[in-house]
Amino acid sequence: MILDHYRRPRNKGILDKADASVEMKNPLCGDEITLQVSFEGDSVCDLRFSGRGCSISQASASMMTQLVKGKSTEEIGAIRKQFRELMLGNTAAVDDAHLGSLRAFSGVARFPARVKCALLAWSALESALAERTS
Amino acid sequence: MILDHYRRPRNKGILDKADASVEMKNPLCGDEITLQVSFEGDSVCDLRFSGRGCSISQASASMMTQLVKGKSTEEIGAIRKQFRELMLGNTAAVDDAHLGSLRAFSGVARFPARVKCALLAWSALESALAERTS
Amino acid sequence: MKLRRDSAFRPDLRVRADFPLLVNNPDLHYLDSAATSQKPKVVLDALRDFYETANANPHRGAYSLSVRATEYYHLARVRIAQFLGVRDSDCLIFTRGTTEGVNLVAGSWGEANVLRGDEIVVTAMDHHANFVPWQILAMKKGAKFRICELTPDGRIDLGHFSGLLNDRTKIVAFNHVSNALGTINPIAEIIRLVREKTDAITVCDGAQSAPHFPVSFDSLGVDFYAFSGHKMLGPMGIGGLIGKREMLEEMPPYQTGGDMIEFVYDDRTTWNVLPHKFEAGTPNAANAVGLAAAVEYLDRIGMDRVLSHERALMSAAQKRLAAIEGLRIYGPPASERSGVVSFTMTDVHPHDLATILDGEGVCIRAGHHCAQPLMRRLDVPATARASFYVYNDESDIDALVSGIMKAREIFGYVPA
Amino acid sequence: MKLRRDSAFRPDLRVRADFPLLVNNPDLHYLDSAATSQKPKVVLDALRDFYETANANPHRGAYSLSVRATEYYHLARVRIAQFLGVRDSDCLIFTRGTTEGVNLVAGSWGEANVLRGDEIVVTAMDHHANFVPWQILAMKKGAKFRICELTPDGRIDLGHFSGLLNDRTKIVAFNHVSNALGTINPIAEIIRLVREKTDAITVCDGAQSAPHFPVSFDSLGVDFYAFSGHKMLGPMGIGGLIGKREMLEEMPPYQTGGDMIEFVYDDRTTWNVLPHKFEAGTPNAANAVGLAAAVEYLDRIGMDRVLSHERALMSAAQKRLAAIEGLRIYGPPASERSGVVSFTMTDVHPHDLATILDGEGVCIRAGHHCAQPLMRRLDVPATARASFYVYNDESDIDALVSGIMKAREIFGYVPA
Ligand SMILES: Cc1ncc(COP(=O)(O)O)c(C=O)c1O
Ligand SMILES: Cc1ncc(COP(=O)(O)O)c(C=O)c1O
Repeated sequence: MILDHYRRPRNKGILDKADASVEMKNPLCGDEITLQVSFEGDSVCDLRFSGRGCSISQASASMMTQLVKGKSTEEIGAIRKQFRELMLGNTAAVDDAHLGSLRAFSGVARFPARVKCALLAWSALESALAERTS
Repeated sequence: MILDHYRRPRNKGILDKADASVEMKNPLCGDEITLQVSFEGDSVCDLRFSGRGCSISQASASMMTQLVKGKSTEEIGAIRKQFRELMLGNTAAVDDAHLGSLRAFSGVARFPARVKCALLAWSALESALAERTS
Repeated sequence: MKLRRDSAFRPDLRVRADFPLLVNNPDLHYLDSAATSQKPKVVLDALRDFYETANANPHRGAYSLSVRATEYYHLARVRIAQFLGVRDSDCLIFTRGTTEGVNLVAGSWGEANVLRGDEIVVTAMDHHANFVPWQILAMKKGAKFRICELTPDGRIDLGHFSGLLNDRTKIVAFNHVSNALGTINPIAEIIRLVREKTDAITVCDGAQSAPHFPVSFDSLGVDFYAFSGHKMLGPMGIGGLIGKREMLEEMPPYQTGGDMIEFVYDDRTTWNVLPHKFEAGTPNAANAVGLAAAVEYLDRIGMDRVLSHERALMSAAQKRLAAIEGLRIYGPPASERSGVVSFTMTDVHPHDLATILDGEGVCIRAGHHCAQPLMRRLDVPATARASFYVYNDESDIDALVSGIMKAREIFGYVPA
Repeated sequence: MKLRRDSAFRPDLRVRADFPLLVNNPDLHYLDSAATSQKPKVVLDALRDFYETANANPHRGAYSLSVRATEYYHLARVRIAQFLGVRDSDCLIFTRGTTEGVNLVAGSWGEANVLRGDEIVVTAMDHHANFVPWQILAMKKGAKFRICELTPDGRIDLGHFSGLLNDRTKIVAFNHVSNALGTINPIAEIIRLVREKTDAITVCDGAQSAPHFPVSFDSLGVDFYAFSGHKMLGPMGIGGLIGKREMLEEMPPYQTGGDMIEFVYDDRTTWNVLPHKFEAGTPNAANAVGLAAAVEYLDRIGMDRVLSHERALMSAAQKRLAAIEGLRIYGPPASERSGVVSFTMTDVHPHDLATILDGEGVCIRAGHHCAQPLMRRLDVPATARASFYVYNDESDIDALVSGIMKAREIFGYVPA
């Protein structure tokens, strides 16, 4: 599942017109991501990512873009929180259906150095949302 | 022997007319000694010490004053060197008759912290001799 | 810290068997724990276990062994923070010991914030570790270095202290417990005065408090607290500096290098988050794990019991020592001291006393106890010091007293 | 250092049985010794022995136990100095590791001597530990921070280096061996250029040389040499800085506190002699003793044999790795590298590779190796790195290669 998204990333590219654009880097491994988001009301209407990095960071970004498209900031916040729990090793989160394909990352929790890769796209999204409200 | 010199120090006091006067302190334990020396030609003609400290430093000063009085700087240098050897644990030095009563200090070598006490007076004498030649 | 005067305390701990060095030397009376403590077997086992099952460079690897090392190191931090009442464990920076902790604050906060004309206050009872770095900082910055004097019985003179504080005071440094006298300082009162009269930061040297009674950094009220692992049953070369988060975050780094950086460019560098920002280079993870085992051990005993055990020993020792003619004890009454007793004897120099006691298997310390400014004020070149910890019992006091009597005999004490 | 290209070298050491962690994990292929080494049993025993038979605060006691601690600590210094070719062992200062050693020189010599307009030279291959402290010092002092570029195959570009040197150059810092590329730098040539064109001091980061081949400080010609014990079979939290006596004597102290002072007055302090002047606070005597046991162990093997063993492994690894399609090795030819090989693979990110290898029991490092400026020049975000030491053998290379093939399969490498 992770490999599939790594090999054929969804929503990779750039938006013509973005409401927020965030660049983020993981100092540990040099993974980079640029995330562009456009909003409609309170919801994320479209988003794209670009960048380079390991399978975890790229697949996580790819799945995230699929999962959050069309969702409200509140819904996104809830998913992000759950995903973070999953990454911190909270096994209960594995059963949360809202996480969808993200559950494939549960094995990453064992590797703290890789957790940051998995969360990179989400940190970028958080910044993008914050950029918008401010 | 050490205790005897500690209780009844020889040559303790001050000289009326000294050619060299040196004050020295052991930072580790606060032992202090002031040594006054008068010379005659190349030899130490008289010397006195004052100060306070443990039995080792005071007895060492007392014995030193007895031993070096009337000796040439060269002779003194040789004794000092031997005494230092003794303090560094060189057991051969114990048999050196030139050290006289100083051999009583051989047990001190076991205690590096106390070695400095035993050598304090000798360091002061070294300074006094240096003061003179310079 | 209020200490009960309850004479019903008994030195009831019997843990000597946990300490290999003491077991190997059954006739040894180790009364120098204020210098460094002995180590229980559990600490030595924890060290060895780390090296045999988890040794790797923490933070740097993407393989399981390194993950394990990182986790051990992290959990050690959390455990020690808990022991010292620090909820936010990222505010505990591992250092080599108290000395490095104080130097870190002086080199980072002090370098960045102290200006010409500012004032730095220390006390006359402070250990060189919490005295010299401030003196040097003051000289470098053209700040005033002010020393709070003590009462005749070796307590901080709060009147004088209060008088030293003003709106130019930038740093106030003091030990929690004096290693030379055993005085336990009234931290709450000190903090109240500092807050009332200054905007200064407070730096507490906890080298002698963390090992001996319950300490909660979060309720202590100081801005920084430094401690040494080797004095609290832990290995050498590990200790900590605890700071308030807002302080640590605004401070520049101290040492720089690997692990403490975020991005290194040719022309600038950005810093990692707490606690890493202050931990440059490969951390001493093994010894952190060893120290965690030490606090675990102390917690299992209970710090209240550690305290009452030492107080019981102290009051017994005080009685026996005070009864020796020609023996003078320094510092406040035993009931207000930590497990340290500093004394001199007529006609027997402290160094001679220590040497004779050593012949009897009794280890005490003789010297200036890294507190030369205090010694000068007491007007003695040195004192003898006995200090107690969990593994001591009445037999150590017996040996101490009979050794002192022997020394007195050798040096032919003649009543004045 | 000239290294023979002799292909007859064989990895003939068989010492894995001496390393408890490796014995406990028979299927583990530890290829991250450049980050930290595993520890032989003799080192763990020496640590434990210190705590069980000699533990006391060195320098401070007048009793036998403390004398023993002081002696152990002193002998450790002498032993390690001998190992590194330092005749004057007082010029070996114990530090936490390389990072602290470099920070010490920057904080003491640098603070005291670098002025606005001066220049500091480092190389683009330096570890953050020997890069950031100089960058920060330069920024603080208004000095110019100059970075020597590398040749395409990862060596110091001596032409560029020479061009950077002039009479304003105050400090030249460089690693002996690059931890990221394995490059062994031509120290004699570097020193010659520095002496010819500047009065600068030279600071050599020996973190990756001390563990891997014979080093003699006295004949190296550098002014300072820093190293880490944990990378050379010793415990964590101990290492050293060696300096020329005349330098160390004129330098102000770095950290201040107990043990490093001579007299402390209210208004000034005088310093102890070397090496104590630079060792503030209770020393990490136990770990110094552990490191002495490590160098003893290395000497018993013989550093020449350590070198030839690693070279043999390296040449075997080089051959096997170079044969893998899509795998790119960085740095100079294997015959001119220390036991480190850094590489990337088409289509497999280094982190993914490390994770897959971990599943096969192979520990390699993936990342920037604390050398971000170098990574930027190589134009990669990260590399994978395998590094060898005495306990490695051909089976580790087999496991590395087959793990790489597996990763390639998983990530579906398609020849371009
Ligand atoms: C070349 C080099 N320099 C410096 C260091 C830093 O050493 P330490 O982390 O032990 O201080 C390392 C290792 O991390 C290194 O490989
Ligand atoms: C009160 C006090 N402060 C500071 C120190 C210094 O601690 P360390 O030598 O572990 O850095 C000590 C002990 O030596 C101490 O007793």
